Amino acid sequence: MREPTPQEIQDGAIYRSLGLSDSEYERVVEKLGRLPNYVEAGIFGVLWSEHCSYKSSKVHLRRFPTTGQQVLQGPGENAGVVDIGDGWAVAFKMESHNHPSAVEPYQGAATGVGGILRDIFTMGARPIAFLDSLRFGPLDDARTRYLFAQVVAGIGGYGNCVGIPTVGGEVQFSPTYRQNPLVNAMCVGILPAHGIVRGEAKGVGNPVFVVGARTGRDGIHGATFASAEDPEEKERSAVQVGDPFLGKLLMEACLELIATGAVVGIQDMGAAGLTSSSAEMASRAGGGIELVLDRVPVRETGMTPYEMMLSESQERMLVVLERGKEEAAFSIFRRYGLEVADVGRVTDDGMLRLLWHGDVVAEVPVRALVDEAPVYERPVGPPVSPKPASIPDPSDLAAAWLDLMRHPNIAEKSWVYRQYDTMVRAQTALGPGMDAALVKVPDLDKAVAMATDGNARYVRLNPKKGGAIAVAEAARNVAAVGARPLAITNCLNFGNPEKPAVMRQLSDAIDGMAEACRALDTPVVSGNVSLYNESRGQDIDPTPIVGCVGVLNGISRCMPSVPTESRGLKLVILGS
Amino acid sequence: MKQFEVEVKVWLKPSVFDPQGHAVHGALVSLGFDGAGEVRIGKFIQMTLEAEDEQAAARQVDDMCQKVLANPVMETYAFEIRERGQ
Amino acid sequence: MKQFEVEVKVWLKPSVFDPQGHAVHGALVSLGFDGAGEVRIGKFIQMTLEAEDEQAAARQVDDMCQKVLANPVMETYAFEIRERGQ
Amino acid sequence: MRWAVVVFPGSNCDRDAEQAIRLVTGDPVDLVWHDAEDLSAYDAIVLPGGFSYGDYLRAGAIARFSPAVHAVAREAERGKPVIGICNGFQILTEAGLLPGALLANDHLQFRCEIAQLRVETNDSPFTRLYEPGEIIRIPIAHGEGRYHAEPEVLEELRRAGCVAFRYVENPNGSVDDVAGILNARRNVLGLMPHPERAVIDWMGSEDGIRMFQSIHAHVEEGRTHA
Ligand SMILES: Nc1ncnc2c1ncn2[C@@H]1O[C@H](COP(=O)(O)OP(=O)(O)O)[C@@H](O)[C@H]1O
Repeated sequence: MREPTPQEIQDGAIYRSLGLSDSEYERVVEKLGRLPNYVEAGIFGVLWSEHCSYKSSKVHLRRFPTTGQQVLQGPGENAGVVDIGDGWAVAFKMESHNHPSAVEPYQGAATGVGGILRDIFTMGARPIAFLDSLRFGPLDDARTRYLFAQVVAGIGGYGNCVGIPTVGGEVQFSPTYRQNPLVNAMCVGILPAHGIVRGEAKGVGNPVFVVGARTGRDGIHGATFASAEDPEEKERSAVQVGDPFLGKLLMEACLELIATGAVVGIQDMGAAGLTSSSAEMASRAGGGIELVLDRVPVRETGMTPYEMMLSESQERMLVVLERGKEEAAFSIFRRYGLEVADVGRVTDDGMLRLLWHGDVVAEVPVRALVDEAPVYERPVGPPVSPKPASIPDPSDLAAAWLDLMRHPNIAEKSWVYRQYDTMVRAQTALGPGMDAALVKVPDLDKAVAMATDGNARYVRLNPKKGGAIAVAEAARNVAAVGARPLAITNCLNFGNPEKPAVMRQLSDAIDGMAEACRALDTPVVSGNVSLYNESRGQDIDPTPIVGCVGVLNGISRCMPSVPTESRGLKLVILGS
Repeated sequence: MKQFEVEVKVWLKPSVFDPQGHAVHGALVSLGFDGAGEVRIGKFIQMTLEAEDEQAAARQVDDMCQKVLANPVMETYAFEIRERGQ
Repeated sequence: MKQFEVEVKVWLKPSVFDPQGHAVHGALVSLGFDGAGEVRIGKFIQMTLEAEDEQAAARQVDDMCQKVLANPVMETYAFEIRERGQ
Repeated sequence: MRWAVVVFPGSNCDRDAEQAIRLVTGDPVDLVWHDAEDLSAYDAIVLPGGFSYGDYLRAGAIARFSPAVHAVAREAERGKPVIGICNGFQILTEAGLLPGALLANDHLQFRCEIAQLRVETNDSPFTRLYEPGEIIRIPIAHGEGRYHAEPEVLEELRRAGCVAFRYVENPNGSVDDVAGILNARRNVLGLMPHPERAVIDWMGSEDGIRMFQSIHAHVEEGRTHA
């Protein structure tokens, strides 16, 4: 397949199939001062996508409180970090994998877990726990049962194998998610408070490495295959397959490497792989980066620069090492049987430059790609307050109670969590089934508490209050096991942002969450936005999920939700 | 009605990464089977089937593959049918 | 050296219960494939192999099966070898 | 005495085992990489849980070719206690150091919970501090824990008293409720449950403590008698 020329991209509006709107394309041309070639247009397309640039949500996210005494790293890095005292800190983040999970539920969920895991250990933190927040349609539907079973198996499949316990989460069923399930995964890790590693490509001349899996054609967006005759050809290119075994080796090797002090910057190659990792690392350092694509280890023959830059092959990292310390790094990777390739170097000219067969095949300013990505103030509709459905008083209270207890949203969730290894690492003091999970910090009399919560029905009825309730509930659950809530992460799962009504939900929910965060002194240190959760024009109910992390000093002060001896105890209701 | 023996092979499409095959390849090479190239691991399904005739059996098996035995998002399949006792 | 394409089938011995085959059988019947009898699920392994000649290739594959690809406690295997491009 | 915990690529309960041994016995423990060819310096060897080589193909199938497993076989031959936990059990059966095989759970799901086990014998270096018939609570966490052996093999295990633990409620379809077995010489134990996850009160059970104490006592006694 011949790649279209810059002129053809413009004349045939081919940029649209690469994810750029007409005005965005014009903006690219303006930034470059010339027409972008195919690789360049593809790079702008992914980096300016909603997923990478947060172009619709950015202006609203700024209203979250993100600072506090406890915050060591706020939003903008691979994960947020908070201080838990005694020289230790916790890194955590939540991420969505909704769309991939709808296409291939096992792999979609598994690669979601793998991705969030890498975000945590790139901070220099040893991962200690996963949580998962899931939403599906009602279970009376065979397709839903399949999605549910496969998603749970996929989360377990990855988490169990890498040896990080899945200690909590939630799952709810509602018709609003029938065509659009939600799969949000959170990972928590611990690190020395002074040991934070950032995703920065610093130090002109430092070498840049690709570590881990080889690059294949997985996850390259339909565009490349658009001309293929076989319609399935398009489909298959989207499926990414996770390799938890390799993920585990990569984690151990990277943590060992970081401990040597040789790492200048490190980042997971997540969405948009090599493109986003290289551009973002260069952007954070305020410099440039040059990659020689011929040196990227590939899994398939005949891969083009475009395909290499956009591949979403899993279990790959981009690492900038301090010059002269390469040998130590290589010996670590060799021991774990991992492939390492020197693919480029850090520059100071502010450009992302790609070389291929000796030619420059792309040369674009990093600032234009990342910092100057479009930001939209999308129209926000008027507030709506849908009338709550009126529910008649049940005639038979006992039967109604049983119906409630039977409902999958309320019934106990052990069918889910007994498929997860909840105890590996042997630090789980409270696993699933409690208000919050509690995971010990090895060798310290200290534990990290964590919980995820969100209730879309509340948010639909009143986005602001619903958002606030999600934060309050997660914080309350953390407090209920005896821990002090410190900060939150979140995943904002909403519908189509081009609809003013959806933007109103998003904006108000953020305001409500922000207000609760300020009141509880639990700033937002990381998060993720998933928009366009819709099918056939129908948006999902607004579903912000909150993950709260807290600290408990003194493991003996841990409060299980169920007293071991209950007879004769008094029952008290606290609050209004 | 006739009895058939069915053998179905299911394998991953070429562009889908196969971590299992990858690990097994590594093991084979480290055991000294240097000549081993790419390894891909799929499923081998054996089944008995009652059907009118071979054509009806083939139609059913193809249907089964598409619906249950293979995952069309990632896999391809092929099958063989033999009448029992033949 | 010649290039061979190898296909290995590995399946459970009859005395070993196969829950996956059992579950798939249940799924098939519930979808209306009433004629489906017992279902057994094994592995289908594809590999490329470089060897002197077909005999050498067969010897190697048999060795691989006995050592790695199948576990004789519970499995049986069979394989086919084809020279590439033939 | 000195313990070795063998670490394979993909092991993930290696540090857990190390933590439990240190805590329970106070003995020195080395995490030994799978390429170690000589384990003669150790008095007891642990093959920990996890997913060695991703458990691809079959659990334990690839790990059994590691140099360390050959070394384990040699030390077992010399009568040293070897314990394979979960993935370690799978590796021991794949390596032929224990009879039978471990297959996918009959319900096809991974299962993690605290299981009740009946101690079937205390005539072994691993169980001497338990009472025969005693019920203990030890966590399980596996997807491929269904023990399988041909009838004559099973009969021999029973006859020789080599079934060390049985599940009170079979969680995976294991034949004869087998949770752990000994080799004929009784110095190699393989079990699916994780004793290293039951050694501190907040873990939900402390019934694993005596397993590590048993091994420690066995080795130290052998030493004073030698
Ligand atoms: N998807 C899941 N993954 C892990 N644990 C879960 C999941 N869903 C529910 N749980 C666990 O089950 C328990 C009860 O869940 P849930 O019914 O949502 O409780 P609540 O309404 O009190 O939050 C919680 O402790 C939670 O951690």
